[in-house]
Amino acid sequence: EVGQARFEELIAADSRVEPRDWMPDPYRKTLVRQVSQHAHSEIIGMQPEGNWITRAPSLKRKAILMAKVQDEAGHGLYLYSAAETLGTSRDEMLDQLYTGRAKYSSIFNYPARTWADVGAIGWLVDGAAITNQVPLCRASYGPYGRAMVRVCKEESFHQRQGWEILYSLSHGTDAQHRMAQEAVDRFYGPALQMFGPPDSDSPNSNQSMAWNIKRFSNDELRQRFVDMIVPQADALGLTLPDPHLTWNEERGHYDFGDLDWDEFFSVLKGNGPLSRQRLEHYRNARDDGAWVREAATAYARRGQQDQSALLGA
Amino acid sequence: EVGQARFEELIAADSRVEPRDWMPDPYRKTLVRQVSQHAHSEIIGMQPEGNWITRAPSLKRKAILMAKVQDEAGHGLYLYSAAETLGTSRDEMLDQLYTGRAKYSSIFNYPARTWADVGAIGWLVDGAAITNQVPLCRASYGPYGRAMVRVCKEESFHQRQGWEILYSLSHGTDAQHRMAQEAVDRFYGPALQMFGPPDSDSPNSNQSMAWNIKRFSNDELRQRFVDMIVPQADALGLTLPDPHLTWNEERGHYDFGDLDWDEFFSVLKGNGPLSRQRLEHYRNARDDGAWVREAATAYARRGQQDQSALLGA
Amino acid sequence: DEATARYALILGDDALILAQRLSAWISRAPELEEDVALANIALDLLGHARFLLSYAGTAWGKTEDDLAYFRDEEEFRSCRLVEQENGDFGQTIARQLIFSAYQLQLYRRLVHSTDPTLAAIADKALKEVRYHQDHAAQWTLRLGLGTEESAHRMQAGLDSLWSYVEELFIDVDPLTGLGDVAVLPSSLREETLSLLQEIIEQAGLTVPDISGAYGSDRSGRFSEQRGYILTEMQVLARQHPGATW
Amino acid sequence: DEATARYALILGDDALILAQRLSAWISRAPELEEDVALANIALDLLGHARFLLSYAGTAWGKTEDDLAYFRDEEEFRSCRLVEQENGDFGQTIARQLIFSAYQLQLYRRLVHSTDPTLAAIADKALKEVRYHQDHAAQWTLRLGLGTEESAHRMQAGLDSLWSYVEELFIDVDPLTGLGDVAVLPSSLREETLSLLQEIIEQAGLTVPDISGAYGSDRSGRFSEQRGYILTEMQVLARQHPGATW
Repeated sequence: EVGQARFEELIAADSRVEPRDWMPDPYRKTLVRQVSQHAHSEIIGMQPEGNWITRAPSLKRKAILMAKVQDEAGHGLYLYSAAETLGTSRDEMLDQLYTGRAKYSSIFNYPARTWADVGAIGWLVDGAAITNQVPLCRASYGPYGRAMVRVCKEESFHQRQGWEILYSLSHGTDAQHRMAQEAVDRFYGPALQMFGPPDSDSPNSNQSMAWNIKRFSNDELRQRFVDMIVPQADALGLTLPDPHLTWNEERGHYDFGDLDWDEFFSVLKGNGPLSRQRLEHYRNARDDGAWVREAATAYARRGQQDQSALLGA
Repeated sequence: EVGQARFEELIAADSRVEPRDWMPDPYRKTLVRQVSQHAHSEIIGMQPEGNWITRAPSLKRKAILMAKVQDEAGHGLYLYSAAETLGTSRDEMLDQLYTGRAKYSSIFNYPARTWADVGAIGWLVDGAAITNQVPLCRASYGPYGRAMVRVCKEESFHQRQGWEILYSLSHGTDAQHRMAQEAVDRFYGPALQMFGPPDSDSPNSNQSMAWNIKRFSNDELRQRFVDMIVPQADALGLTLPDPHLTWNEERGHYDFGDLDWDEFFSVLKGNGPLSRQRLEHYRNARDDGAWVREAATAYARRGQQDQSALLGA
Repeated sequence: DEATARYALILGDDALILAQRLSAWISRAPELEEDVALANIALDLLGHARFLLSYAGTAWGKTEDDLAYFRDEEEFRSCRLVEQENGDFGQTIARQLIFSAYQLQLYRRLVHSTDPTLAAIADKALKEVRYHQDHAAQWTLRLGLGTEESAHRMQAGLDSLWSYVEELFIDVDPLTGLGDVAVLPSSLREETLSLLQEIIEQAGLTVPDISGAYGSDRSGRFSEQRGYILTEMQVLARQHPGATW
Repeated sequence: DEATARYALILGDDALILAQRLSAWISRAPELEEDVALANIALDLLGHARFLLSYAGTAWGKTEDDLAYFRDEEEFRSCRLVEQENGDFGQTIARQLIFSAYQLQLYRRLVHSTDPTLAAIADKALKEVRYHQDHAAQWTLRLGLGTEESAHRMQAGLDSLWSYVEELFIDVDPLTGLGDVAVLPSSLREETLSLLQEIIEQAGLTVPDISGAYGSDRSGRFSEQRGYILTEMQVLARQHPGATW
């Protein structure tokens, strides 16, 4: 009762809830689900771009890309840590990913087929992610909000790099320009869908808003993103593949066309172009590494025994 | 006693010894060693050329190369069968290869680094093999001699194809010509060493000659090979990398320079450029396939049980 | 004509990419007999691909090698099933099982094509594909009924590839307008799936309940593997443009 | 001058190829911390390679990318050790152990090079290589003293690579004439091998008794892997000659 009151006070004051604080079970569950999904997305998200590290077309781009994918592993690490403060272990969360019980952002079930896709992922996918995440820096759960601050700082850097890749391509040879345009054509729709289904179709949002986890609705964030990328696309010299995209003077926003929600729900259900491949890649890595993790554990135990022996002596 | 006499009679008459015939133990052992080494060479010999199947520069060449490497597997199969008639199982021989107790031709421990190497292997390595093998078609042990007849027919085809690869390269672009010449430069010496050490240094040969297994000495065969390839190299428009190569009117043969026997013995001892890699490739394939072989065995046993059940009914 | 050529390209690309994948098994098979068998199948498929690409090329004045080595990734028309990695032997057999069942039904019908060249190619290919299908079915039985591990791996192979099955039966662009020149993929669906079901169940395995993966226009837009396959296949030919071999 | 450039190329190619190999681990490591660690090491090596190739390029008016993407196989100067496949984690750690021990001794001495650029590069690289060496040594201990399987795999990794150790210490062509600009590889042999021996024995493993593989002039004549590495690394850049990225 005291805990409940204190929790409600914190939320009402828009303060942070910390791991030691009492919190309602559904709040905890919602957070574990959201934070671990976010962590999983970082891990699976290493694959599409990782796919291009060995083939990056210049050493500078190779270094930048390698650092970016490494950052994603790092984000995964501190998001899992944040989720662990809620009482679920990293192994348990990884196991949910391994067995396909956990979700991650559907966008990573699309292939990075060309080098330009690396640019489009940086610009559009990381761009959408930031739009989503900046408000999360103020999420009511302290460890999550603080992790997001770190994540957002790096993501905006990544978005900039993606934009630069596309800029070089767009202003390069005809073949490069074409590659860039095709990548944008392919990623535009799925990137807009990263904010989730339309508000009319998104049942869990209200509770998350009430808890100060979510701050804006899916459609609000989507609009914000569209408003951001339209001038950026202009600056790139690339076209966004939506004939309905026009400035609406009255609303002070860009109008845009309907998205293919059938595709979205089909991919969400696990029928993305590479859904199985992404999970199998992860599973193979985890299986192949099992003996290494066992060895590390055995070695650590040995070290403890050696220490105990020393202390006992 | 009767067997011994009969065996000596057969040898004296230059007839065939067959599996049912009595034969002295050292004869049997020599043959098992020689035939299984030959079979192993076919198996390991699939690797250097196999390395180029996926990268062959035209579909026609790809098909020819694939067929050739397949032939090598086939040669392995019937050579192991010939050796099995001497009472050693294929599994036992493969196990000797797996554990590094068996030898195979050192030439396959050299890399096939360029496409031209595929040509040089065909022309020089298969050429040397044929020179070695044609007399073996008359080997006193029947199954071996008959296997060699089949092998030789296909090998001469392979040599021709290798020569054609080099011919196209030699008469192609400058880069292609250079590639061909470099391949010949690299394979000439090792190919001449395929006949084994100089006669003065080859202790086992005499007994094999007396048994009608071997018909010519290492140096005789080497000379025969050199005499064959000199005009072929001319026709290719390529140079053999030996400044001492000259026609000796008196001998009616080509003279040629000394070979690097230090290299030969070093490679023979297992220090070839790819000695470890070849064996590991084979071991990995065998390990990876263990579960398949077990399944096939279990399934076959099951089939037998089903049959017994039927017969019992 | 161009539409027929584009149809031949679809068939040829499938055969070429699968031949390329299978050829990587040579010297790595579980036993020597399988080195020979997989090489045989790869050679057959490569042979079909050469006929089909040569025929397609006549529409554009191109050779089989022009089409195989100098088309870019997005110009290929292979399905994703044949582009999938070899994986272990179970996965390769699963791919063979699915693809050869489809191809068997396809060529059985294509022998009646009103295009005499396609009919002749199908006729030649048919008895070879029959062998491929038999080879895959036999191994499916051996693995499915062999050991616990082999059954597990064979099932995993099927599960891993099943989301690429539906793509085989999509009536993509040039096909619908070709009439009796071509065989509509959708018309092969039922009999192919029932052949597969029969073998899979006979092997004590389960037909996966997995829907088709999104994206099925054979454009390569949805594949990450095609690029790697072509990079390796084309590297040498492209290093020496205009050369003959 | 040209000799110094050719020396820088040797050092740069080793770093570049190893970075390329290691980068393939990213998203495939045994645990997330290792994805980060291996990416870190790969990034360090790539950084060294970029300095070294840029410096080498000044002798010929070429950029780091000219040298990385537009040299052919036989123009690279990497040693075979770094070209070997990643294998399992044990083999990768074995390669890291050997190569970082060699590189540590190398850069420790190269900081005193009379060539100020090389000395500065070595100075920057040295503390990173110290970390690489420590990372490899720690894992060697963990694997060697972890489980029976891990000890077996770590030993197999060492055995598999040991025949490429001697090549590191051969005083190939440009080196012998460079005086105090370069560090003679042969002069690093003893201390590198004794450092390796110490760690390997501390990990309960055995220093392999395996001689050097024939061929050690860094020409690539004796490698089958270099071609595959470069094919993948260079494919995109070569598809768009003259493009900027």
